[in-house]
Amino acid sequence: MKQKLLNNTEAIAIGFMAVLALVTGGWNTIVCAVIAGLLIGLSANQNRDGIIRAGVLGAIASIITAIMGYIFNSWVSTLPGVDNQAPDHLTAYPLILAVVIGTITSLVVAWIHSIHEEARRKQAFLIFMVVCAVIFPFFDQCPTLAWNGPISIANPTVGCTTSKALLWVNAVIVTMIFALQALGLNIVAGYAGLLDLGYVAFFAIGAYTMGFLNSDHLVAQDTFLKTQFGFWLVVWGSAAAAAFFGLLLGAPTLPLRGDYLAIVTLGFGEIIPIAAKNLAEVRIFEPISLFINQLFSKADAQSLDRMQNAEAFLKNTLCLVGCDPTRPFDFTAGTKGISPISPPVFGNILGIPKIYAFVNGDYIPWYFLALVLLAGSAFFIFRLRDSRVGRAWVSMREDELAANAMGIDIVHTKLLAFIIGAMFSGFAGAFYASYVSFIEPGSFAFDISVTVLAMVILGGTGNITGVILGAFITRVVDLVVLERLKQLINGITEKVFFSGIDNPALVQFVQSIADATAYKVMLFGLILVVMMKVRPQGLIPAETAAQKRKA
Amino acid sequence: MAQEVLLEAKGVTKRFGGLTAVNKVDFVIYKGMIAGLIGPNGAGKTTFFNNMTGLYTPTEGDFIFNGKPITGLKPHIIQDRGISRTFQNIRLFGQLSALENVLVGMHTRLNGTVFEAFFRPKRVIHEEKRAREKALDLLDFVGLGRDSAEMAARNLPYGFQRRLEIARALASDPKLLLLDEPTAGMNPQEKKELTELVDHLRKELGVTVLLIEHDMKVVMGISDRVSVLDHGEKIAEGLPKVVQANPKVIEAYLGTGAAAEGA
Amino acid sequence: MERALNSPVPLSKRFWPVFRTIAIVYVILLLGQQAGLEPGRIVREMTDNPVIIVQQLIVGLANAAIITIVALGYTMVYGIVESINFAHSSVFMLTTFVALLTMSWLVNAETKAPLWVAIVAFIPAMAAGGLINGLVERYAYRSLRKNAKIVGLIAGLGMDFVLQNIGLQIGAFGKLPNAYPNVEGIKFLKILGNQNASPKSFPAVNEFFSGPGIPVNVLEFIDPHATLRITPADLLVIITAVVLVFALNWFVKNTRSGKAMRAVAQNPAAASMMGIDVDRIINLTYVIGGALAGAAAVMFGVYNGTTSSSIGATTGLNSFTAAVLGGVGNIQGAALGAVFIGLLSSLSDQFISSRWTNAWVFMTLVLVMLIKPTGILGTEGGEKA
Amino acid sequence: MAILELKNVHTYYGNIHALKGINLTVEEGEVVTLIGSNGAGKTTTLRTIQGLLKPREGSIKLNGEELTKLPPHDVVKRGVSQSPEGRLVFPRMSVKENLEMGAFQRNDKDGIAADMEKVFGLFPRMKERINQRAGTLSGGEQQMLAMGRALMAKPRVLLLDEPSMGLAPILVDLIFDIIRELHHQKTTILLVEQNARIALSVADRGYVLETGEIVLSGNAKDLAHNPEVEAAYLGGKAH
Repeated sequence: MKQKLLNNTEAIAIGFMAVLALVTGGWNTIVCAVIAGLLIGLSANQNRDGIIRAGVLGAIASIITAIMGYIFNSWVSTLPGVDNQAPDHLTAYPLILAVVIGTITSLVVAWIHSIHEEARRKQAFLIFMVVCAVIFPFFDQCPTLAWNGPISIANPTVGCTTSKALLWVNAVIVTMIFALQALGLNIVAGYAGLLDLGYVAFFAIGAYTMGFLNSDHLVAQDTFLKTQFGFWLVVWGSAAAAAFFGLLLGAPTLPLRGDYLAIVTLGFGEIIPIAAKNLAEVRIFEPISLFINQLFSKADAQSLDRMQNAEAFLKNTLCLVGCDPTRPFDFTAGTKGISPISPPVFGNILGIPKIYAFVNGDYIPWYFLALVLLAGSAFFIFRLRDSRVGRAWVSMREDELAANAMGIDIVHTKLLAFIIGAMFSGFAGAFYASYVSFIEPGSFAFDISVTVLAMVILGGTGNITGVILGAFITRVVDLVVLERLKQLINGITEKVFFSGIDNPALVQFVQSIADATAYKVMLFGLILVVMMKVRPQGLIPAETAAQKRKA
Repeated sequence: MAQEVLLEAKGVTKRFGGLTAVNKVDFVIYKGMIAGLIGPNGAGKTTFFNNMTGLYTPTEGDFIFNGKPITGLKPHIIQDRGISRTFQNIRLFGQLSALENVLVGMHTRLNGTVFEAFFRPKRVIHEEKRAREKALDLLDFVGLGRDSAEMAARNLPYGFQRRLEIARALASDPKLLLLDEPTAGMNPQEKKELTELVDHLRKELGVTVLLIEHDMKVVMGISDRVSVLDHGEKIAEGLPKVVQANPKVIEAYLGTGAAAEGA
Repeated sequence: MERALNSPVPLSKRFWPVFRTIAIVYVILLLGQQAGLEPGRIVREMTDNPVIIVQQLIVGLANAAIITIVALGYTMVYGIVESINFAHSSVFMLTTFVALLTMSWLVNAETKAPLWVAIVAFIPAMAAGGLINGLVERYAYRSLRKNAKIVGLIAGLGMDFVLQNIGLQIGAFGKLPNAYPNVEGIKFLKILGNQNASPKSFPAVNEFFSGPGIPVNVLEFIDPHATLRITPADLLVIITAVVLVFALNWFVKNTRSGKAMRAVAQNPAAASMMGIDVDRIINLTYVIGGALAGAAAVMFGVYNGTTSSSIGATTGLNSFTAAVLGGVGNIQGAALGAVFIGLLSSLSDQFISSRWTNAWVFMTLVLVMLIKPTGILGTEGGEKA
Repeated sequence: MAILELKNVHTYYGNIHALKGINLTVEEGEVVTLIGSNGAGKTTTLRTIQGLLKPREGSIKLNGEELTKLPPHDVVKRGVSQSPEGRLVFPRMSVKENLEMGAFQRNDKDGIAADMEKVFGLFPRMKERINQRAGTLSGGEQQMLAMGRALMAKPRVLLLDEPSMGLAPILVDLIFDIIRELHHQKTTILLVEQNARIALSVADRGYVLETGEIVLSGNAKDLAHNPEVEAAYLGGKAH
């Protein structure tokens, strides 16, 4: 039997990672080599030959990656405008390490993949992934320091400014927040088959609940609640608030046909940022007294200007919220946003002394917190899928009428999926707010819904591993590749084509046309279209029982 | 044998716009019997089924099941009450495994909630375990065998899919099982085996069966009583042999012209 | 009967719905005032200056005209393939740029344009809209039609993003330097400004016979000084909409292709058996929908004076709401729904709160779906075989 | 030469092998019937002939011209039209418009008008209801409309799928009288019918289909008296 030199997964893995190494270089080369090795190992045949082949291929892939890393180090990083990873970008250490670690990874993964007993194989994978996840942030430290010795591991933030170092850790934390959302959307869209296009709304609701209850914003308000409630309490409040809005939106619209739901959720996603923008000056009056006053008050509309007029009308009205006209209740802080939002604190509650407080900008603890949350959520959803409720969702997606005839209450089951999905998004939003410490209406635009949907679709609707993978690919492309590509293209154009041309307007034009980050939305759009045409089930489709048996 | 009424249809009528699909049908099923419902294509048999199982609400008339009216209830409530069905054109959950399909059929008989799904208390673990065992038994019973349990439903061969649908319908321990053309598209051998299964299922599980069928041989072979629908109206009812000889039935089925020619 | 009168239970049950309605209305009034829903103030403002109402009604009708034409694209496509064309709003947005560039090219990037320029702009805008929508249907949707509906919806969404992104990047052409490359023809691109996302100005269409507009003294009986001005833009927009609605209605009713479209909408399988090329007819529907979006784009540009890459979403939501409100698949319904939405928007802008207008439209959409999911003129879709 | 000829046609629905090598011919001016139980593949055969389903194997020839690769509208243009199972009239179009849709592929205005008169001759009731919406017609009238609509294409082969379905006996007789009349006018018809006896009574020849295969074929009269056919499809009526 003639074997193809490379199968598709391997070719894509090598190609993608090579590009990634070319645009990121430095110590990122190691990460690229590891991911390439991982994918090669996973696609290997499950026998001895397979392992050997994976080792060889892994070595080749790592070498290619390292060469690309070298090109980055020696040429790309010298282009104007490209972020250099570290002053010693020409060092050979990361490149050598990349080859070694990449090869080892592919060997190890291929070996694990070849374990025949399914339970043990899964276990081994799990252990491998946990080890990778735990080691990972320590490899992504400020490169020189990390290599120069254990100092950096003991004190990871020394000398690392946020803009240049920790490119990956920061990206991965954000990715995990998005993956959390994607897992929630997977329940709604993947399991229950409901197209929710305003998923960002619940994210925003969660984030604003966190911002409102766990920052000085509430303290500054004229209420009796002059306190911060703390991350660990509010995070549940965020989930509950999101779930409540999910119920409010889902209850009337879920009984309707599917594509109407898409539009209603789309509209909802547009409304929430409007509300966030406009709820900075909240004043609520008792409606009946307000009505009477405004209609029959003696205030003369002609003589006073509109503003004064309004105040005159309100004089005898029973006021409920934000009564001081100079200081109405500020709910969302409008366009200026809420900041700073407090990070989580261990202890410091019920008489327990403060044990540990997270610091914004100190990424490692955040990384592990996000990791635990994501793993816990994945575990939860995994169990959910494998339960009576999960079966009901999937059966409903497969054939609504038959599911109904089998005793499944369609509206109730849909609503449940919608609410739990919303909860996850709210949860993610709360974490996000606390992590970035600053929220404003602009952070919850429509493109977040799109990105999350692209994650679910790309990775594989209805499959937890797939969705997480989708989240990683999408976010890495978004946060790392496009940004670097932009720098790269600008650098090249500036150095190669415009060195002799003195026309800033033309340069600016070409740069804005060639700005890779400006094509993000188009890229995700294309991902959606192409996936629908080529592989509607996603990169890793939901495992059907039949495939389990084949493996 | 004291005959206890399980289901009664009283003057059930269903109109779609100007078209009367089912017209004042009275119908009785006694406990433990296999009732056959036959009639030419488009005679309103499936519409009658759909009215009974809550997919449609009858324009007029009532269904009384186990002494209680079920007219106009939602399908999942009717299923919960004890009427379970299969579909004319197989409607399995294609991506789910055969086992999971049966487990979905058991939905109303299980109690796991979202929280229990996460914390998995002992009660739920037991419940799931028993449910799985029962589902495997059912798969065995309808002749799928435990080997097919993990196969995705859409990858099963056609005949197995029909049987899986029956297993799924049986999962909720229904009092009344409605089979909508279970032998459609089968060859004579498969038809024979399925007929045996239906007979078997009545004897072993004590389920009452209402069978829509096209193939006269199948219906006549196992039914205790046969009702004939034509043009939305019930034109005959009784023992298979009697019905078969009914001139009205011959006319509806074979056409007057043919009857003249045959004479 | 007697028992029913004596027992208190039915009584409270009878009042429960009334009580519930009152409670809901109260809560809406309580929370709604933040979004400008203050009935007392609204009534007072209306009675204080009734001229404004009439002015806003004209604004509303003009908006309704634009919404109608966009909604027709949604409704026709939905009628025939029973699926929302998510990319429609972006096609509309892109064609506003086509209209803008055509007009500024014809008047050489000046700020004023005679009426004929706007009329001429219909041709390229409609052609572009038809072309884009037709291509999107052919290459993004067609092969997916046999899949589950959600597949097509997601592909549509994807196309929407692609087109939106193109719209955004069109703005970059405004940055083209004047002197280099030294081509006179690109001068008109300056109209796109030097910010990708910022609004771009249309030349104002203000030459109308001999002045900026016709003063109409329809309100003399209320206020002798009140004068309404009907501008060329008002007339252009409303007349175009009426003409297009009637033309489309005639087309669908009487032409061979129009009948084929209806046949496909009612039963694609049967239509195919009659020798109708279903794919071609569906493509034609998209092309017509796109051309209508192009027409609406000219109307939008002339009327509002600006466009940007983000106008698709709002107009799209308004138009879709109008289509649903009137009954999806129904041409007259779309017009009726659009009049409702247009008036609601303009009155909300004036009397409720312009910042919350979109939210009120959205509320309307949810309400319509709750009360009459089939829309005002909609027919039951359930009986379709 | 046979006007319609199917050779070894295999059709699949996804993975289901619905037609397993159908061989069938229809001669000019002949009425051929295809009988068989539900799900045997009768409708699938008609849909395959019309190009609505693509066979994976085999050839379908009309007057020697290959139809297999053609899309349905081209098949109609070549002269194959169908009155489908369940009638599928356009419910929100008038009777007249429905008939016009039948002639969609034709451009000869005079010919269309003449054919419409012909259809009205066959189905006088259609003329009475010319402006009525098809959805409001009774079942029998809809069947007539569906047949009339198919005839408007001026077909060289007319496919009739279950014309008796759901109709009262008196209407069934009426419909089959019209089929006889069409036969008399030398219309070539391929008739699919589950009411085997009446179908065999109007046909010249017949094929018996069972789970996607032709198990019997021959002269209609012979088939009607074939004991196997009697047992399986004629209600097993004891003589």
